[in-house]
Amino acid sequence: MIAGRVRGVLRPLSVVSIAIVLVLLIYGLLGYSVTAVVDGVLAGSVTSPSAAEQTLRWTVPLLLMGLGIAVAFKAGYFNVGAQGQMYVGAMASLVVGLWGDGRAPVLVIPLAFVAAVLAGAVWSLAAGLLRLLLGADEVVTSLMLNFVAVLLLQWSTSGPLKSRAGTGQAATSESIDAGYRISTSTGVSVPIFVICAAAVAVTAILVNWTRTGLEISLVGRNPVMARWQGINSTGVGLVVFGFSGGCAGLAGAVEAFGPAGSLRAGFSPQVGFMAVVVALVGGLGALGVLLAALFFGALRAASLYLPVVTNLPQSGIDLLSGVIALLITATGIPLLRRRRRRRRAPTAGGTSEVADRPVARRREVVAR
Amino acid sequence: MSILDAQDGPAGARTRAEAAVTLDCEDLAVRFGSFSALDGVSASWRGGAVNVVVGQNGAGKTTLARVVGGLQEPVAGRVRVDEAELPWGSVSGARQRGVELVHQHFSLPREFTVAQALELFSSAAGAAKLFSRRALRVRAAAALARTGVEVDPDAKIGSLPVESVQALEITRALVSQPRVLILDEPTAVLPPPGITALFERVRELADSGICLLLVLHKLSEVYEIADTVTVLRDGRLVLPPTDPGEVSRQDLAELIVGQATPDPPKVAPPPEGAPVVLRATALASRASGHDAAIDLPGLEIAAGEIVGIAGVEGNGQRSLVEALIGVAPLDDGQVWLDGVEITGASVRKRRSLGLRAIPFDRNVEGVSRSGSLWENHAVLRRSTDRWWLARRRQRQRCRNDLDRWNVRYRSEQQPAGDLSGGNVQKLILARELNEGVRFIVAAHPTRGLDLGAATAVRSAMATATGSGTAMLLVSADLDELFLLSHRIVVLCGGRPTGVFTAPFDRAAIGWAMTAGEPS
Amino acid sequence: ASCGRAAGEEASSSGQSVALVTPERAGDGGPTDQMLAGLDRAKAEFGLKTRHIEATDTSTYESTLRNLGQAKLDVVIVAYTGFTEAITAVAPEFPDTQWIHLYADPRKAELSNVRTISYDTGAPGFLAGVLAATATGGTKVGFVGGVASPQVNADYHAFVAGVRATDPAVQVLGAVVGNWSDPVKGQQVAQTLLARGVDVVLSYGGGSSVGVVKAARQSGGLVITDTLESQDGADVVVATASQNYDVTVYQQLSEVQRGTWKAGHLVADLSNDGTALNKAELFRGTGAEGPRAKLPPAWTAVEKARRGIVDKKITVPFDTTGF
Amino acid sequence: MMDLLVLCLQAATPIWLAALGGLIAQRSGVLHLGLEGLMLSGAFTVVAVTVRTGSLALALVAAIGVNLVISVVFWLLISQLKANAIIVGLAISMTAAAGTTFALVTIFGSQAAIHTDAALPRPLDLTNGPLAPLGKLTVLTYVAVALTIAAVLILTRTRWGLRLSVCGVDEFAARSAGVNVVLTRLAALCAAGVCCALAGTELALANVQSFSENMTQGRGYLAFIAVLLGGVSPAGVAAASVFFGLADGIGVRSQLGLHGLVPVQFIQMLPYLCTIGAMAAAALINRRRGVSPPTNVDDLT
Ligand SMILES: Nc1ncnc2c1ncn2[C@@H]1O[C@H](COP(=O)(O)OP(=O)(O)OP(=O)(O)O)[C@@H](O)[C@H]1O
Ligand SMILES: Nc1ncnc2c1ncn2[C@@H]1O[C@H](COP(=O)(O)OP(=O)(O)OP(=O)(O)O)[C@@H](O)[C@H]1O
Ligand SMILES: [Mg+2]
Ligand SMILES: [Mg+2]
Repeated sequence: MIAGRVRGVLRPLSVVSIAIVLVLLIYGLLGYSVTAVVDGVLAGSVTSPSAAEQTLRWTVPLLLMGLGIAVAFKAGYFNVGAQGQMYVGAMASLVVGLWGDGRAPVLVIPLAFVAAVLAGAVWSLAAGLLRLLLGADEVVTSLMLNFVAVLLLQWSTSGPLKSRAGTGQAATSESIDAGYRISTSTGVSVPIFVICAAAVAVTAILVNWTRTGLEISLVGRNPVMARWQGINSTGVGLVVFGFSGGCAGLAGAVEAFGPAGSLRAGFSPQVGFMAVVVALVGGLGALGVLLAALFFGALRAASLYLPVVTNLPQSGIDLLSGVIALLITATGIPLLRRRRRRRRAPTAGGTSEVADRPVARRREVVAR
Repeated sequence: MSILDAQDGPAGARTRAEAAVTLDCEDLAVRFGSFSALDGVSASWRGGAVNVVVGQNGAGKTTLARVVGGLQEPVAGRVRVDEAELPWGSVSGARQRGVELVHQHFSLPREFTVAQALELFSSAAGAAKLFSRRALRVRAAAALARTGVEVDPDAKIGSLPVESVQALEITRALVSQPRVLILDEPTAVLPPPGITALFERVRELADSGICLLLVLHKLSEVYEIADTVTVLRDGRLVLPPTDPGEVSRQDLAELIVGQATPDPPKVAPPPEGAPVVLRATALASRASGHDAAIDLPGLEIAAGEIVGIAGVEGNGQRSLVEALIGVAPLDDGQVWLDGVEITGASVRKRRSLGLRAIPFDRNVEGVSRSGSLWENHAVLRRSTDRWWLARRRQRQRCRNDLDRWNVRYRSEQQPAGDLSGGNVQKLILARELNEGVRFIVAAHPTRGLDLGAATAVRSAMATATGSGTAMLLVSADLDELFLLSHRIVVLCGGRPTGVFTAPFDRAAIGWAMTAGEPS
Repeated sequence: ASCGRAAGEEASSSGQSVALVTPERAGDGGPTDQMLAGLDRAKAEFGLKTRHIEATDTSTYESTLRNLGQAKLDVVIVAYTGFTEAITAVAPEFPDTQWIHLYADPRKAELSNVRTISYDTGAPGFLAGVLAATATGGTKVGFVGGVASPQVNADYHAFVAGVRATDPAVQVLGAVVGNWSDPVKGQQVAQTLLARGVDVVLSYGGGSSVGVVKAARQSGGLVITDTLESQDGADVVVATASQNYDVTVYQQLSEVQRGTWKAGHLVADLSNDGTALNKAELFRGTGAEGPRAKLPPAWTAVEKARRGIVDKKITVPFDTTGF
Repeated sequence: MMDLLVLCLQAATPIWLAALGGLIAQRSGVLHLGLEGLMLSGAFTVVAVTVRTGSLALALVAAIGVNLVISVVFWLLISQLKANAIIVGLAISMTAAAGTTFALVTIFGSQAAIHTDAALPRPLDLTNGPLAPLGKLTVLTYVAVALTIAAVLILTRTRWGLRLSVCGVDEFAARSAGVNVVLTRLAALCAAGVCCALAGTELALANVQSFSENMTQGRGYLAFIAVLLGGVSPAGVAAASVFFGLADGIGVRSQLGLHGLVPVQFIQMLPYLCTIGAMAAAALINRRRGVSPPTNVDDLT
């Protein structure tokens, strides 16, 4: 048990180390300073308070979106629309925030967050309903809705919500009243922590400690059995799509009311995609997602800091994140297994040769 | 016409002794983690005979079959066919040397058509050669004709009834002219006439010199067909291949179970004046998959009563069960449970009123194979359950129930797919036959279960009805129906063609099962 | 490799440290490359330590600027109005750093360590309209934008105004690629325009402009771009309508060196060569027949319009609404 | 009209070629999200090698070689090291985007686009007549058509195809039939790598004859979507790819047509909304025919 835990920690650590060594080797061969890169990674993500602050700032959106994605994946729904759901959530909260116009923050802020969660959920349910009612593949529909949301944000920030400050050449929205902001531009504050802690707790409770959580995981694994057990799969599906969209919408509101204070066209373009990685690396569990989000948040902070202290081109830094993502889910099985063990080996431990998991999106039974 | 005539051609004339193949296993060992599924199994089976392998659920029969078939790599040991050693864990290697394995859980892809599936398993040369659709169909039709299976070559496997799939599995194994043929529990899903037909075929195959290995559970079947019988227990060989004439039924049963076999269950006499638990009028529902639509004038089951449904598979059993459970809608008719109308009620509502189900296919409708035991157990909501999930209590409850049912498991956290089929069935029973049960719909509850397990399951069902539960028992096993039922309704083409009360008349029931059909 | 300089080496050099932060990537020959050109010139001349940072994600602006402040850079140059909020938030935290904001709006409340420079971008677009409308051999000219942003909209409207002022009969077909760095799509968009009879195109497409140039080479047409000239487009690119960022960057850095730099606002326009419609030096003229013949009179018209704008006889509209 | 068709085919070809690769991979049971990265590495290699050597043939061989290496790494990671296929696919796309740009900087000294004179052959030379625009199509468009037909034949009319497909629908059946699932997936991934090399070649050399960083701009993901939209069948994949090409072509036209009436962003949304509509329609048709939707992530963790 304990050995398993230790291995659970050591494995990702060793994988990350391998990835870093691999990339450092490339840097070294090309003549970049390896020590500067290592220093930069640490200085940018952990070793100073401001670096830690940066890490947390980038953890928050990954965490909130990753939690929602994890729940959806657990139920067997490949909802990859978090990016778009975050955008519509952010827009909804911004509209409420601008409407607030001096009204009491205790009224406006909660209203804005509720609006964001609802907007995200609605955006997600658009794909969800098509899936649940018609069986339309939600990968396709949720991804397409991302593109639509990107354009909606682009339109609103250069149209109805556009900032009237200055000459207005940037596709930036009006700013939210400073009184409504829940953090400064550092993006780290007590309210944001409370929101994150609540999100982790709600997800953990939903998944582990409620019947709905049990139903979510069983519907995802075997929908036929779920039907025979009287589980309302459509209902569970609605909850799941709504929850994951709501989480992403919440992330959008935190961004708008927290570090950003206003919206810009195409902000955080990669975060939805990284959140999928975070959810999967986190093993679709609340705590796992928290750890994975912290890790990828730190990586993001580091990669923003590196160009300040090294001469590496941005692409060289992106290479590091790519290689880490490439290896992060590899389990430490030695590459060269002995195919033909000596006959009558006295000791054992063999499993079937092709014990690999099927990688296709298939349920354990095909729905009838 | 012999099935092998067409394939063997001139060689079909060879005598049994000449053609006889031998299969030798030496010191086979298979381990899953620290668990030994097979341990030092050595045995030698000769062709030309029907070799039967028996053993409790989880004894290692399937594992043995898989090792020989190349699907499972052993940690030690060797397998030889006619002195030629098989490579470890290579299905294609085993198939090249003439070993074919027919799984109990079918291996034909549901998404393929019959013709495509047969082509997939073909071992003829020219895998890259283009074929026309017609050639494919003609080839499949020829193979089907040889084995006397009547299905449309263009039908999807998934749309066929189990019997046909079973027959197809054997057809696809025979297409490549096997020298060793292993059938893992081929009788489990077959109705009695199907078993008779299968045994005829098996006998013919054995006569042609093939080395046949047959995994069976029912002793009556063993004595009916076996030339040799081999017994596995807990992964060890406890009886090397032996002429069944040399072992008494009693001894064989003890060898299998490791102790004296339990007594058959005592079913309480049919209740007098007990309240009606399930009442249905004029039931009509659409066909479910390949199963017939049902048209049932009425059905009443009283507390403590067991009503058996007999019939050849595909005659409305599934439609009836699905309609009662509520997973398929009714077209017409009304249903009451304990006086409460449940005609249009949801599955959940029905379950909360005490309706329980033992489904047809435990791996599909019964459990989530990747879900843990306790999750599979906790999924049934009890009256005391709230919206939250008391994990610790649920796990405790699961352990208690599993222990009470003598399920062989390591931990309640292991996935249900790790259990052997018999133990999965017990897990389902442990879940369903629990507090609040009023009416049980049991479909083939002992299918694939070993002697001891089957008896235990039957006893448990008898006990449950003894305390006032009503039961509808669907079974392909007439002996089981006779043993448990108070009344038997025979379904044919979705209509009741006879209602019988004990003592049952086997001939009359058999006649009713085929009534209304041309042949 | 040329880029393989270690951080350790740099620490030994004594010059000031300067960072340039741009939201667009380098390499498309566009504004970013111009700024880099100015930076490189200043670096060679004053022995600066320079760094270029691509902040392609708008949500990272603050983080990036804060990182630079914490790294105690002497001068930070950022480009475009998108950085306004970020600078407002970060610059006061790092008073020792001198911040230069290119392509910025004048600030209401000036910051003591920030200089903003705005460009009269409409003028080059207007002049491009004049050039296109005079040179066209038909009645249609085209505009290709990268993404439909307020900035692109403003450029479009200026271009249209230039065309209208020259020849009201000439029609403008405008489209956006939807992406700043998709040359393939840019080629397809331009091909559609050219197939509809357009023979002169103003391409404000960033990296996508590469595709516009290719389409013009394939189907015959002339292009005005906002990118640096390159051999590759030499036969079709007649002019570059741009802000002379290289000049600005170099001038600002030399002011910093001389100690004459001060906070405040500066306007770069046609009159001080901050913006211009430049004749393409490399233009070999193998593009469309009709327009090529009309180029000399077109340049005359452009010069006239330029003077008109400088003398404030012509006002270039500024309109950021969509097109 | 002919112009529009040719424009659509030109836009569709890179997606189409990559989608054929994705189709083969998905048939073998691997969800291939690395198409984007493989397309990009193919495009870069082809352009870089033609710039340095001037030989198109050599460049093509190099691009295919590079993609085969990446595909083998993909396979090693998911089948030998049991890494999650979706993450590895996404990571390959991320790594390729960073890697090609890094290589661009390292080899050519700057991030600027590199241009080449190498051009793909255009087999039809119809200088006049109504079909003249067809002359603009490169040989790879015809290759895409040929590969689609080949895929139809191989997948449905050879035992090879059946053995490949069974790996994706029923692994247990595959193993029972003696199919080496792991090696089949290797072969399928390699085929996908080759298809993506061709897709990258078309993208870079058909019209723009240059490589600029991240020039695929999501076309690889569209190819992945085309596989799903096309119901994992060659004809469906071809139709879906052409649909995306058409959406591109019509998008530009409607921008010009609806000029000033609707904000351009709403016009740009149309292809995406149409895709959603097409997916819903396909689902309805499948439901009529009794085909169930294939979705699950049970085995992801
Ligand atoms: N993949 C696996 N992982 C772990 N344990 C397994 C696995 N496969 C089988 N087992 C275990 O090995 C034992 C032998 O299984 P096997 O399927 O051979 O039994 P069997 O004799 O066929 O039983 P039955 O009569 O139920 O068919 C069982 O206890 C089973 O739980
Ligand atoms: N539907 C299925 N899909 C995939 N694998 C299966 C399926 N059913 C069984 N298996 C595999 O077969 C192994 C043995 O399980 P199986 O159900 O055959 O047990 P069994 O003991 O033979 O069942 P039964 O008692 O019904 O004969 C399991 O461990 C599992 O690996
Ligand atoms: Mg078994
Ligand atoms: Mg069994």
